Amino acid sequence: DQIKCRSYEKETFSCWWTPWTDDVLPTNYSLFYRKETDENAYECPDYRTSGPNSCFFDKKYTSIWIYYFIYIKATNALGTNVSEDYPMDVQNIVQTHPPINITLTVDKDKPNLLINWLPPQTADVKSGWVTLQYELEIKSEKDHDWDPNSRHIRGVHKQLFLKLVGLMPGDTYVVRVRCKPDNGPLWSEWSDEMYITMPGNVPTIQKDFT
Amino acid sequence: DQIKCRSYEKETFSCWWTPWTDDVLPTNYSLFYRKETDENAYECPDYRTSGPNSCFFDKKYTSIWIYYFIYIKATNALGTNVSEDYPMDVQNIVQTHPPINITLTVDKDKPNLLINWLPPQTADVKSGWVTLQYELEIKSEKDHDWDPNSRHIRGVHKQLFLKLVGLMPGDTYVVRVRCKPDNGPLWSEWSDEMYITMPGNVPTIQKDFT
Amino acid sequence: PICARDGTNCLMTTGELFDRAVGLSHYIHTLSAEMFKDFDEQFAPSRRFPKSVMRCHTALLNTPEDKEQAQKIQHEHLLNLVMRVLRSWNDPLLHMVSEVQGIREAPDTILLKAVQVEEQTKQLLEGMEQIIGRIHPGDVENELDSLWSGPPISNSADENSRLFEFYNLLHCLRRDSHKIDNYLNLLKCRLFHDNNC
Repeated sequence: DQIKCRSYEKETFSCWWTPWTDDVLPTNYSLFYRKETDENAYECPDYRTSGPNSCFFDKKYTSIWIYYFIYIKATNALGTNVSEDYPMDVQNIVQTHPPINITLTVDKDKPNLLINWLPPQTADVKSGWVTLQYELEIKSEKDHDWDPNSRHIRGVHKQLFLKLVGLMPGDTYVVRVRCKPDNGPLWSEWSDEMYITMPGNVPTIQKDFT
Repeated sequence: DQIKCRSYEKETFSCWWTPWTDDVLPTNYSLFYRKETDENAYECPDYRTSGPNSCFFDKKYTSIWIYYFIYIKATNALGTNVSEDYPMDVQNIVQTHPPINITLTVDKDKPNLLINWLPPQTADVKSGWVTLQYELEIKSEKDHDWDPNSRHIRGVHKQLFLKLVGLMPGDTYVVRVRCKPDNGPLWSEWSDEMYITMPGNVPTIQKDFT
Repeated sequence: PICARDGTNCLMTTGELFDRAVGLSHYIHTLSAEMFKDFDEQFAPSRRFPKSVMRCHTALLNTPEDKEQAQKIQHEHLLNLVMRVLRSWNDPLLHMVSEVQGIREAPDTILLKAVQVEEQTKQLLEGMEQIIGRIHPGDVENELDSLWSGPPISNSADENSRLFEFYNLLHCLRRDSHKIDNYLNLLKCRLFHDNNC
């Protein structure tokens, strides 16, 4: 996994490489790519935008549904070393930013929680170019680990919400959300964690269930 | 409601009819259907698979793109009687089998109950052809009726669970779950009822919540 | 009154037809991506299929390769492109269903999904013909695209070549089903949600 590529919105993409570990001599790295539809190899168009050891392909250089064969050249006093081809299709590297504007609202007289969020701004959801699916996790603040069992997936499109029920009055809960393209494999990172303390210290639940 | 149709998985469907009440003479029933895009009428392809007074439409005869107009012909010595058209859209008659594998687990030192279940096997939920929404009901065994207020709706997809808090130690509870397509109106039947007795006899709830 | 081709007298609205087409194209892509993943995990590590020589029979179709191209293209052309890609998969899917039964270690899930994709692609074609019939009554090009010239290698070819040929077909199906899903989502938002999905 010497080369890793990512597209945040299926319109541009970046690739990063990890320098060879045994760099005794000062070594210069350069990235080259070949496209499935073209015999020629080209050098990275932009080594700066995505930070060190990276290459940024803006819209002009980005084609979806075409294989890119990416490789790295490492050159130093001893000569040049070329990495293996890394075949990549932008379709499979779309990993968006996390959802934003997570808001938590307590259902006034019930131990229920309504959670709202919005898609990441960088992904063009409005035109339908990207359609997202969401996943939400919740845990009690006292618990150390997130409970994978608590994971809830909501459908796609538009601004979304989820209603969680049966939470413990007086307890503080932590919620986070992530998303992934409806037709792609990669989940975003989790959103910021949002905290909320459920109102009420005396358990009135008992009354609700009898 | 002389004709009722149902699809368990949005890939095939069946229709059932109720014979006319005043059948004095031996009467023979047959089902015909028209597709809204075709002026011809066709007879039921399979009168057997779905039992008496029924018609089964397998994949070849099932289309999600059109409305069907279904009607029944009742023929006896006096002549033939034709029912009204029953307009039907496959997506609106999807009513899956209930959820399966309902399991109840007590939170060891708390009066809380963790309920897990799985989607019905007949609907292709894993690949997203049918996306389901769930609803759960609980009541104390002592109570005769289910408390509609106790109805909890959970999110969609995958195996899901609900954590209920603040139940009465020593009490026996009954739980059942049902499901419905995300984009359809019809809930499944309720699942089997599962019973559980909460451990402990003295109500220690007060202590736990302070 | 009969529901006419252009949509008059129809209970099923064109927007509803489109929603179902998008749902179906998503389902077909999900199955295709799962098939590719199952096969890749089973065979790729030991076989190292050369991705640089993989070719798709639909490469000849001039399909948009990015958002701007897709948004510039008129919807009737994009709809017709979707139809051509879909039609071009009639024979390859039949071949895929029969071929997978001859691949010894192929996971069972692949045959089940291949059959499902073959059936659902026909369903999608049926729906798309209705949609195009309504949006551009005169426009339904009916000729079958003979882009696919049949399995490139004979049945007697060695196992590795036949596995690579199947791998290539799965790769192309994953790619083309993703394209169709993408184009239909774009069209849905453009035609029925005023580009504000």
